[in-house]
Amino acid sequence: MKVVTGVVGNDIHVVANRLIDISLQARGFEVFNLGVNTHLEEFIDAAVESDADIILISSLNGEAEGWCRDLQFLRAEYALKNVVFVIGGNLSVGEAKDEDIVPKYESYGFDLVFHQVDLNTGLDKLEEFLGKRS
Amino acid sequence: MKVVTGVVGNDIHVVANRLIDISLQARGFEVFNLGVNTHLEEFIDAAVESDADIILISSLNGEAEGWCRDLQFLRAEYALKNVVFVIGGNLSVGEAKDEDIVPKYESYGFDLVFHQVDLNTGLDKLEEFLGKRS
Amino acid sequence: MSLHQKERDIIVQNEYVDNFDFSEIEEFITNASKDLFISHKFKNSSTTLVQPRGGFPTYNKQYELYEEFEKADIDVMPLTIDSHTRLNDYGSAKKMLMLSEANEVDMLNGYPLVNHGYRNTRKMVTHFNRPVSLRHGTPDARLLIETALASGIFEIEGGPITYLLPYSKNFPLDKAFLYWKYVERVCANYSGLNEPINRESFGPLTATLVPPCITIVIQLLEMLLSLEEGVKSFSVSFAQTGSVNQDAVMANVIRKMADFYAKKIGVEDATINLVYHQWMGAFPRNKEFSDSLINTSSFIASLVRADKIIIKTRDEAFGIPTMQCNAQSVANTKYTFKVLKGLPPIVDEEEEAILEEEIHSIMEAVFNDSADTLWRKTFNSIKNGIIDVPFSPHIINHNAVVTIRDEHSNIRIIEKGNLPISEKCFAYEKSKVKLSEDKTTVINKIIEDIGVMHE
Amino acid sequence: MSLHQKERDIIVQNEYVDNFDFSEIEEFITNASKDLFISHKFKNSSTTLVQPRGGFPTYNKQYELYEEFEKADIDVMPLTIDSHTRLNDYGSAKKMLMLSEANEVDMLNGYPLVNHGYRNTRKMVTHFNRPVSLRHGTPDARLLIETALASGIFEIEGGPITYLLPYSKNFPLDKAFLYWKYVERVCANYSGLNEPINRESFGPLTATLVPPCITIVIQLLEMLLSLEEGVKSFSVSFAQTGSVNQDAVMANVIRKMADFYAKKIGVEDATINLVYHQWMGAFPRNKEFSDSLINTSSFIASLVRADKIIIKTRDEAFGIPTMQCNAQSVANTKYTFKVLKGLPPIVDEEEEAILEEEIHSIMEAVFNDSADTLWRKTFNSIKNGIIDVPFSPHIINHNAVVTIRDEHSNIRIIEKGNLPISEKCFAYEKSKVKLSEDKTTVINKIIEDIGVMHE
Ligand code: B12
Ligand code: B12
Repeated sequence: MKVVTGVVGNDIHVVANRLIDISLQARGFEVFNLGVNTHLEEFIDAAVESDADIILISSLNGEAEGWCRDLQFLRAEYALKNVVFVIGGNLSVGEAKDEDIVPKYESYGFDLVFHQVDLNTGLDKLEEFLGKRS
Repeated sequence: MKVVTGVVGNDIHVVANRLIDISLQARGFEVFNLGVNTHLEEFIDAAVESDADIILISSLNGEAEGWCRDLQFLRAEYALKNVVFVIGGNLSVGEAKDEDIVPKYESYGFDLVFHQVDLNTGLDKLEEFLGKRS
Repeated sequence: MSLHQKERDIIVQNEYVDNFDFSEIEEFITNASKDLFISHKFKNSSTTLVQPRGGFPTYNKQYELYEEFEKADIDVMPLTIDSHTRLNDYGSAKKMLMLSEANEVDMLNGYPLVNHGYRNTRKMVTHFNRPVSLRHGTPDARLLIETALASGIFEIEGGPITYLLPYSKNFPLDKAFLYWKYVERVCANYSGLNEPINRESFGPLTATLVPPCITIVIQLLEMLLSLEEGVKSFSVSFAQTGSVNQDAVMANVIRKMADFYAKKIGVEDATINLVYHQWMGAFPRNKEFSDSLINTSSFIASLVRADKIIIKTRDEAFGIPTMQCNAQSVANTKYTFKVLKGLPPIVDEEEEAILEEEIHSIMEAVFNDSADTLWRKTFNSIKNGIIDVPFSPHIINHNAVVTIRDEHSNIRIIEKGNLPISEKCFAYEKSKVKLSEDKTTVINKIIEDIGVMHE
Repeated sequence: MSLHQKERDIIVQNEYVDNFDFSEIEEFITNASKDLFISHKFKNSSTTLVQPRGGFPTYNKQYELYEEFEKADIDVMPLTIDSHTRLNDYGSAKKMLMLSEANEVDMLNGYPLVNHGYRNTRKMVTHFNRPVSLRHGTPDARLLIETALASGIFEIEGGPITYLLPYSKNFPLDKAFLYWKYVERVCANYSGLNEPINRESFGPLTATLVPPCITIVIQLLEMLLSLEEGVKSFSVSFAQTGSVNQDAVMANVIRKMADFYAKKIGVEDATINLVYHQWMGAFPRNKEFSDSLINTSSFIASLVRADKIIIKTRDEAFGIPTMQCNAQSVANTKYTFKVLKGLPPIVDEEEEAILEEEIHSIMEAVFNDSADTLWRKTFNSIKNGIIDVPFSPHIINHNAVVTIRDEHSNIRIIEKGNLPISEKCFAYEKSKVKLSEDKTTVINKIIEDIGVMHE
């Protein structure tokens, strides 16, 4: 399966991104890593171009909420019905609770939302989700 | 004015006691310092013998409550009507609030109760109290 | 009109900026209270100054933050800039500022200084009358710094390398050098009017397994580039490494080297300060433990006799800290400094000698580059990996140096890439770690080392 | 029947004690789990062991406390005894225990071990299966220690000097020596059955401005008195002085001296451990600051490479800490030890030389006393002020030594009373402080020094 990954917006926290790249590969995914400072449109472009199954977005610096509001429109525009949208990292400015964050991002159009969730736990859940779908 | 002072019960915390001795003398009191590990009866005996005006008790290690319950009986027995009874230091085992501690010790027969009050503040209040009485 | 003046005229004109009145600004700086100058405070204080991080989107919230800090008797106020402004995206910053003002939710991770403008910001800065330090991470900070200085902010953090390699993916490095040259010059010019403007380099870089020699070389180069332009007060810095001894070694060596290289380019009248950053890497998710970690950092700052410490909070792993939490961190650190007495000097001659040799080798390679100016030599050295920062997201970075921690948590170089360090030094570094040939073991060790402060 | 056996029979019989079954106790100790022995744990661990303080009146509350400690992965469980038991006032202890059980209010500041008895207490100790350390402060601890050892408590703190001079006003010192001689012998006897019983001296003394030479001399003498009776595992200890350097100096010197004097009396097969007490003097009344202070102490314990640390809590200034607060302190300290790496060795040759000379002078004076046994020599030395503990409440103490802090918070001797230290050493001590002739200035300085950790 093909995954497009990267860190959204003007966020340059790269450490998790490097680990995600390694971990996805170790789990057998084909990875297109756009790195940090990647705008939402670039994720969509790369997914279309590479015919990806999954878009896995990281956000650490608190910006995600600002950017991801536009996801619904983009998703509609590009008709990316079968692409799984995943986001994880630190999904708010300041401290926030899961109960508030998860529904919010689901309403933006994400299938899986991992706020402050450990990488391996998140990727296990992703594989579980993919398993159920197929 | 004559003050009998000391640390009540099996309590051996002497540091405050040394400072109290110095401070009372500096304020012009005549001091009979019984030191640490002084039982309630010894305070009373010393006050009777020296014809003291004030009994100033310290307690630091949390024992005071156990000892001072008997004060009322002793006070009645020896007819020490005019002696001012003062207690200060750390007046409970574990952390406790002023609102709970002060009325309790007043009911045991103390005129002035200083739970976790700085020495100088306490002695200022004592002098104020003595001023008002005379 | 000088080239500098022309450049200035272009910079300060864009749709997000009010008119700059430069003669009024000069007058303001000339007459500004000495208390606004950290260079003045460094001169007149013997303890380690305490500075937190902190920037909120709206003016009012920033003001409240400063009120909290004032109560905690802070030494240096921070002004942290949001990440849109850092990438000169004033449009997004404006949009998020408006959302923040409308909804009372913070939609920015810092204070968008350019959008607020210097006239407003100066009111706040002069009201509190303490030194303010500008923290950003901007490769092209020309407009930001003009706005900051006009606001009464007389310490400017950053530099062409330290604010680029950790903070950007694509921004052209050569442009960054030129833009920072502009910044140095503006700071140098204003330094003649009153107390000197202090420049500070950002030693933590990516805060992730950067070896001491690379950190110090970059500190020295940014210092030299700044002194060259006439800056008279400069702070070199580094972050807690994870090994107390390595911190002490770094502090001793960076002081010696700063002195040596400043003299080498003929500058003898500049003041060089040492700034220590509390742990800058990944924090534990237990707030009690974060408190312990922070206190441990403060202790080390005292041990190495830093002139200033930049502190973290117990909220670090979670998000931008609340004001109260941040002010509490200031108070705790000040308490620790107050009670920590009788600090022994720490000297490790062997480690210091190795580190000095590594630094001299790299510096020599930079100076030997054939380009004509120091900034071009430095540019070339970064491009060909003579300087190489682990975990930099920037495309120009060589990414060939690999480091891991030895059993005492010292950061050691196990792959030297193009670093021009001697065989002797490299052998020393490698001798400290039990090397495994197996790549996954090394990767797992690196992952573990990133989480070294986790519970 | 040996004299020892006769003494034992008398001790274990009083109205507050159940029947002792000594052959059952021997069997229990012989077969006891190694995990109950701290001497075993010392041998098999390389980090600083963490031990809090803690004693509650009732069995159930003590049990709950241990459960909390277990969750925090404590290394050594404490059993702190109440102050009535400490003065052998089992009657008052019993009364207060009953009140505590009836009202769910703690009417005792510790666990009245004698009243609970060894049969009950052993159940708890063996259930948790970690080393337990007995903390008391009792001059006549014979019954208490018999009860403790029978309960599975295999570390006994205290000694004839350290548990008398700070803890008592009138108790006869010569009796204390004899009662402790009994304790040493019981510990030595049981040490042959399984792992050795560990004895520990209480270095903090009054925790108030005690100069290093006096602390160390007393540590050495209690160690020698214990080794003389056949104890094979002994811990010397001291508390944070307020100066990091003085702590490091003390640690280095006490290690060297313990070795030297053990050899001097011909003992080469005993293990000597070093225990460090977090700040034992007056605490700040701000709990955040107390956390900082505690963490600072942990850092120093690591720096001086202590084998064990005894910790405080953020509630110290207020009263006996809650269990949760105490367990949190354990967890924080363990975290700090975990992340604190790369500790540099600290050596101050001049300070160490002066301190060693002072110690040798006092020890020599003790050994030169004309009495026949070491305990009588020591007794005489205390009586005539060759050993003199500032702020001791005990009537026998000479109270002529006066100390204050120098500008780095080192404790310095400014009046030496009868301390037999050389003119050279005394001149060194005095040279560190600007002496004032005026008595009230000195008193004010002492009051300030007592509150040195206050906010
Ligand atoms: C190191 C660091 C930096 C370095 C980054 C170097 C680099 N280029 O990478 C430097 C110093 C340069 C830096 C800069 C800034 N930083 Co920073 N930084 C950190 C820090 C201390 C550690 C981050 C890290 O590397 N962690 C290690 C990695 C392995 O862990 P991780 O990133 O948390 O990722 C884990 C999980 O989140 C998860 N995960 C991540 N993505 C995904 C995706 C999926 C699908 C799943 C399942 C899981 C997952 O997996 C990872 C492994 O478990 C954090 C605080 C912290 N966490 O302790 C702040 C932090 C992330 N930074 C922050 C901020 C705000 C900034 C700045 C804007 C400056 C500022 N205002 O303080 C600038 C950013 C500029 C920009 N343009 O973005 C904030 C974000 C605040 C918020 N969200 O509210 C934090 C939380 C600090 C704070 N409390 O204020 N930073
Ligand atoms: C030093 C010390 C010791 C030393 C004492 C040496 C000595 N002989 O003096 C040693 C180590 C030996 C010791 C032993 C013990 N201690 Co102790 N000790 C302390 C400590 C750390 C400082 C006390 C001190 O000297 N302070 C400096 C002086 C100047 O301040 P102060 O005593 O607080 O007095 C001030 C005020 O209270 C006031 N004041 C005092 N009396 C009066 C009277 C009046 C009228 C007024 C107005 C004011 C006033 O004036 C002083 C100056 O401002 C305190 C904790 C703390 N406060 O930080 C615990 C503390 C007092 N100890 C405590 C205990 C329980 C003990 C022990 C029972 C052991 C144990 N279970 O832990 C034994 C006591 C044995 C016994 N028989 O009493 C507890 C008491 C608990 C409680 N009340 O709930 C405390 C609070 C620690 C704790 N949190 O557990 N201790």
